[in-house]
Amino acid sequence: MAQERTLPVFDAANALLTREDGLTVYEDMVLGRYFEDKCAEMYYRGRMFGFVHLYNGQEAVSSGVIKCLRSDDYVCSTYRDHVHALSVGVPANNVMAELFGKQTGCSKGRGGSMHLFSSEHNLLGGFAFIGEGIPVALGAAFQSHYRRVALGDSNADQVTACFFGDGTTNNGQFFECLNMAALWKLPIIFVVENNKWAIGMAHERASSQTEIYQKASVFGMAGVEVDGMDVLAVRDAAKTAVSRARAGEGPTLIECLTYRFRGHSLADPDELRTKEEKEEWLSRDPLKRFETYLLGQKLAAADELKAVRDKIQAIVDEAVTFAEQSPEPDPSELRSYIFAES
Amino acid sequence: MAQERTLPVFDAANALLTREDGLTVYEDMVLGRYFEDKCAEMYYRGRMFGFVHLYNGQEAVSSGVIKCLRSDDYVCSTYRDHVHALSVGVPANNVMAELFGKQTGCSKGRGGSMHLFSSEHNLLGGFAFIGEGIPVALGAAFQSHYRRVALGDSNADQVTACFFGDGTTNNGQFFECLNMAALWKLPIIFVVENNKWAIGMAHERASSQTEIYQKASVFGMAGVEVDGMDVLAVRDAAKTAVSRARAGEGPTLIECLTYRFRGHSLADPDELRTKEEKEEWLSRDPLKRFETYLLGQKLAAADELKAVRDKIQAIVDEAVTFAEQSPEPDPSELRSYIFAES
Amino acid sequence: MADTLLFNALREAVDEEMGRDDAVFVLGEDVGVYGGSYKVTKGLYEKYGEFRVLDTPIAENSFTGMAVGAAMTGLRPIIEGMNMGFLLLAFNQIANNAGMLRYTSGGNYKIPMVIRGPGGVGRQLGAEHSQRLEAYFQAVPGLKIVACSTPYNAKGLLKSAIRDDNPVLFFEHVLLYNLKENLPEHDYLVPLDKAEVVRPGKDVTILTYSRMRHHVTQATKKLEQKGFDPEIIDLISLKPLDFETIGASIKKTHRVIVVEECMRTGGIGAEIVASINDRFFDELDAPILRMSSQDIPTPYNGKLESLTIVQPRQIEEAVEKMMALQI
Amino acid sequence: MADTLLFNALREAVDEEMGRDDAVFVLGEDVGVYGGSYKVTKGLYEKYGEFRVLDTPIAENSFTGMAVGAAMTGLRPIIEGMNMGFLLLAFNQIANNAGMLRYTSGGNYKIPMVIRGPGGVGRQLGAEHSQRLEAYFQAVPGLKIVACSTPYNAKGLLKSAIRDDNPVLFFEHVLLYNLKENLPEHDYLVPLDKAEVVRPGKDVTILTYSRMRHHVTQATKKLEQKGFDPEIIDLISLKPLDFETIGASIKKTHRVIVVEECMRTGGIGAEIVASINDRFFDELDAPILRMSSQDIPTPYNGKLESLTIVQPRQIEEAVEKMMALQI
Ligand SMILES: Cc1ncc(C[n+]2csc(CCOP(=O)(O)OP(=O)(O)O)c2C)c(N)n1
Ligand SMILES: Cc1ncc(C[n+]2csc(CCOP(=O)(O)OP(=O)(O)O)c2C)c(N)n1
Ligand SMILES: [Mg+2]
Ligand SMILES: [Mg+2]
Repeated sequence: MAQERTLPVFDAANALLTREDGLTVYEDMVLGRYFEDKCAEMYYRGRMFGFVHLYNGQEAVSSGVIKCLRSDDYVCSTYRDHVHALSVGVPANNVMAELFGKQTGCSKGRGGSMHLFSSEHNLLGGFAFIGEGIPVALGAAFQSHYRRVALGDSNADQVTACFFGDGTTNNGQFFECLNMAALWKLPIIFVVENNKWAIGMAHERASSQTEIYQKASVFGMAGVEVDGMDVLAVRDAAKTAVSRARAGEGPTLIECLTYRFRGHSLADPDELRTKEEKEEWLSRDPLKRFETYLLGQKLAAADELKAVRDKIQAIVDEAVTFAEQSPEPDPSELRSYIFAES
Repeated sequence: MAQERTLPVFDAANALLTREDGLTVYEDMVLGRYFEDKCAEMYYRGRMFGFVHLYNGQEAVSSGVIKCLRSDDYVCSTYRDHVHALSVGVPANNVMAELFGKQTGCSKGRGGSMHLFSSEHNLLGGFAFIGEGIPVALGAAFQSHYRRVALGDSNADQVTACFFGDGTTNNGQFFECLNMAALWKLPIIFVVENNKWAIGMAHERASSQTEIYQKASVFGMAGVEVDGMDVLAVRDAAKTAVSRARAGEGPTLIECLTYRFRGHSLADPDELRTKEEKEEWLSRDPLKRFETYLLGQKLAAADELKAVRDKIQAIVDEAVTFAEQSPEPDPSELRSYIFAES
Repeated sequence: MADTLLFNALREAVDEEMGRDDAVFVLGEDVGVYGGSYKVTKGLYEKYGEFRVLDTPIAENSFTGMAVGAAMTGLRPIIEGMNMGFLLLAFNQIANNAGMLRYTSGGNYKIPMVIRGPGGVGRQLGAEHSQRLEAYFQAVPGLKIVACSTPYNAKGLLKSAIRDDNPVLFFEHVLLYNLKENLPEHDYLVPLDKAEVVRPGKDVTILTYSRMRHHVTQATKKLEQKGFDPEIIDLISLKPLDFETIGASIKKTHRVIVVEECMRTGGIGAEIVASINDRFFDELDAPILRMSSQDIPTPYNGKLESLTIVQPRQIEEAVEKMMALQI
Repeated sequence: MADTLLFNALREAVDEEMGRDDAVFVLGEDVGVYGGSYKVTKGLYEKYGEFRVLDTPIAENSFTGMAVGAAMTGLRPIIEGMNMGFLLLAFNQIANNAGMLRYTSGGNYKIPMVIRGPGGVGRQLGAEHSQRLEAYFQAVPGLKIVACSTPYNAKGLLKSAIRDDNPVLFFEHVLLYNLKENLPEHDYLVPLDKAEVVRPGKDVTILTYSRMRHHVTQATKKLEQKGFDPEIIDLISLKPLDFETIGASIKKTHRVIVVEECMRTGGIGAEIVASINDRFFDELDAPILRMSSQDIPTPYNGKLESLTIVQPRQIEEAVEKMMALQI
């Protein structure tokens, strides 16, 4: 196990979190966690197939960033996309139905776990190939910029948040897009979820310089590192980045130091990460930490939080029922959606 | 015209150039210059075809780097490859014959201007697509490292020099390879010939941060900038980089600030670069500068230098004769060289 | 009215469509200030500004993906591949995202984009600059693939491609930019999915596209003098193929020659022959003759280069031979 | 002797060749410490060390180009594509440099390298992880393309590919890794360019490869009971095709069915049909039947997914129908 990086400390006193926002964020994090736990259960029960990558442990990143976006902002994800989809507002029903391959799924059962889409929620997609979502996200940001600058639409101030992992930052598309984003001052936030591993490849064995946020500097871009297990720290960094982007001041790279509590995918034996390392990170569970914060700050009472958890559990259970009862795609529609009809 | 970067000043007193080395370098630079001038003439006379990219103005880079390599080191080039091939020792006859498409060409007339190869001289090739030579060069460097480290061959200390332009540094392969080179400490030197333009694209319109040598820093790699119009400065930086690589201490990125005295290729109308800019750079002609140095240091007398120029002129003229008199490839050998016979 | 050069016909198409719809924009290397390597975007940067005619860094995969993202969110990008071969670097974005994303998203997004530029074997440009990517891309689902061949169809097809709501790979040929033709003054479109009957005839159906159309018409001049009457069809749409036009012709001539510039293995011709076999086998009086480029990276040497591609003389002989066989 | 699983047969091939020649090395994502996503390199990192079993960053284009450079300078790299689809990102290096560089260099360099990994449609892996890249790469000159289908041929072919002095694209199938077979104890090679006659027969020639071989043999069990006698040929070499074996069979059966997992348009089947048309048209008593996957990005839903690929039942019916036609 490599020497852990010192996590930057965020002073929670700076958070200025309202009770309402606190509960929104909490609910979102619980939803992410419970949804994924349910997926694991369903996968092992043979209800869902293919490669399924869970997000447990990283909830502070999705909730911290996406819950400070506007509903007309854009979000772009990877194969580890369930929780981003939920944070963005895709109903749990439709995400679960997608994982069950049903017609009611957000991708009509055609996409599956690694390909969640919702144009209604400006979810640009889950992208199954490493790095390929980054240029697509850049395109959404370019589009906002184009409307604002080339077409003079002052309402076009949407921001795009693009999520990806540490391993992805060794891929050329990452650098190509940092350059273009900075060059044209596009309204985009690159959110690196540095969970220390790319499947079985430890970050320090793959990157000659492991501090990813620093890479922004050589593109003249703002880069920050945050404790990715602290939703308030993530949220604070995201807010700064969002206002910068919204104001037309350009992109930001946010490196969130985080950890996944499960294997790479549900098919991964997860034999390489040490018990020590796992325990160390488990002890920083972002959900527990945020719970403690809410209670400590008296932003919510224990029974209120329990009520949230119960509500979410019901939503997740209902999602399974919904998914199970939903129809399969009609075989006669096998060829739908290949081309758009003009 | 963008603000010119301040050229780093190299103190020629540090050069410690012997008379012999001085003459070798001078001869190489003259060869590069005269050869290219002859190519322009031949192209306009319809003796060579396709895209032909000349190197005039950048000679200090090729001669400065390659003339301090060993004959068993490797060199990798781009479509602007004639002069690298000459510096590496491919006879002018065979380079010119290649440009004439003859069987005696270094690529047997199959490659042409953008595809010069010579396994005998460890010239890994001219590569016509942007960036694609960088990974190939990395592979040659990996090979040396592999023989030394994995196979324990202590003689395997060859260094690879990889040349490419400023525009190429916005391509993903550049970054991917910097990372791998630094990660594995490969014996490679990345030589960026920053001539300020990528065809009609000014460097500052393509790169959000124009100081290319700085990009090395975020890979934990040494990066230096040098006056690419001063062969002694280039040579000095190259020597340091070569010894570092040879000693197993890893790669270096050298950014040479230089300029091409002609259009991008012989088909380029070259209408975008200002007269002012061209004149400023023409006044720094690396060949004239080095001539002045040699004379000033009394390393060579004027008539000696003239003798070199005459000799080279004869070599270049002879190359044309050789190329013209050489046979075309035999049509019956159209299908040779597709596959190697084991 | 003066004749229009093919590259200008393309420029007019882009200009007219940009004027008509401000979601249309161009991106690529040197499309702006430089005006495009083959002048297809000349003057448009000055007219539409730096964002609607966007000079990109040399990062094909990423700017192609960027175009996909822009198309998903409502713009209508036109990518210029300075040479189509360079888009090998963008294969992933073209195949996975331009081609497949609409399906994979269950119809959530459409991707109206055009990827255009010069392909084909030029004059001694060497192997890497002489590629025929239509062969490499033809198996990718979700893409439309079109090849233009005259100023008239170039303009009308490009306008249709820009208006289409799907990704269209639009192939020009590096040696055809200076063809001239008198174009209509009025706005016109040419449908993307219709083959063009270049010359009606009854003896043999010659299926071809892009520059080879001109090799075929050249050969036909000689053949006419000898009394042959071939039907020449320019496929225009390489994917999907227009089997209505192709079938009607085969039912008339019962003989087929395919002339393509692709390499033989896995070329467009392979699919044509296989499809005709699927659909019109019983109509054939002779095996289809497939005339393709050789399976060789294009050599620089001019003589070798010309040996790799089909020459008019060979087409002439092939028709004569096929007709002799049958009489 | 115990049966060997296909992935272990591949591992043995790699291990034996690494032991035989220290220029052979493996590179790719998670091939080392992790042992490979499908365990093909399990234990080799421990045995040969970090440079001979090299874990790479996720940079397909660059590590493929790196392998080309290493091959040019005397090593013999084996690239593992964790999933062959990921090599779309390396298309440029595979096509321009692995495929064409030897020719373009006029024979200066040879490029002995193997690019191997799982392709094909698995179980609900979604469109991007269900690709059949053999179709996309078949038109690239200078590449050899091979598909294995049993533990025996997997091992023997991989060893031959490693020893070959040319770039070989070596396709495994994601659903065949657990096939079992009793392998010879001695060292053996299987030639890269020879098709395998899986079952001799006289009624109809079925040309297939990779996983579809097993769909065909499954269908054949039923067909045998009904008294049919098909000849099954596993192509093994997808480029070049082994026309000797194919031709001999056609001259016997005069009927051909192609069963492939590629999408129809531009698939391997297209080239097979076109080539048979070129060479053996007069031997055919019926049009060749081309059975391919549908031209659709592979849907996640299991039922839709299975509708996109050819099922044994369809092969059975096709043979019956073809035989009925002819009697
Ligand atoms: C182009 C491509 N190459 C390889 C893969 C296989 N792959 C899937 S996830 C993964 C690791 C990614 O690690 P990271 O970026 O750190 O994200 P994480 O999974 O840790 O969230 C790899 C190599 C892929 N999907 N696409
Ligand atoms: C992949 C690819 N994209 C685009 C091109 C076209 N092209 C050739 S040279 C060039 C500019 C390169 O500029 P730079 O790297 O600065 O090198 P220079 O020509 O100035 O030496 C471009 C865009 C190419 N050859 N390959
Ligand atoms: Mg990770
Ligand atoms: Mg330049």
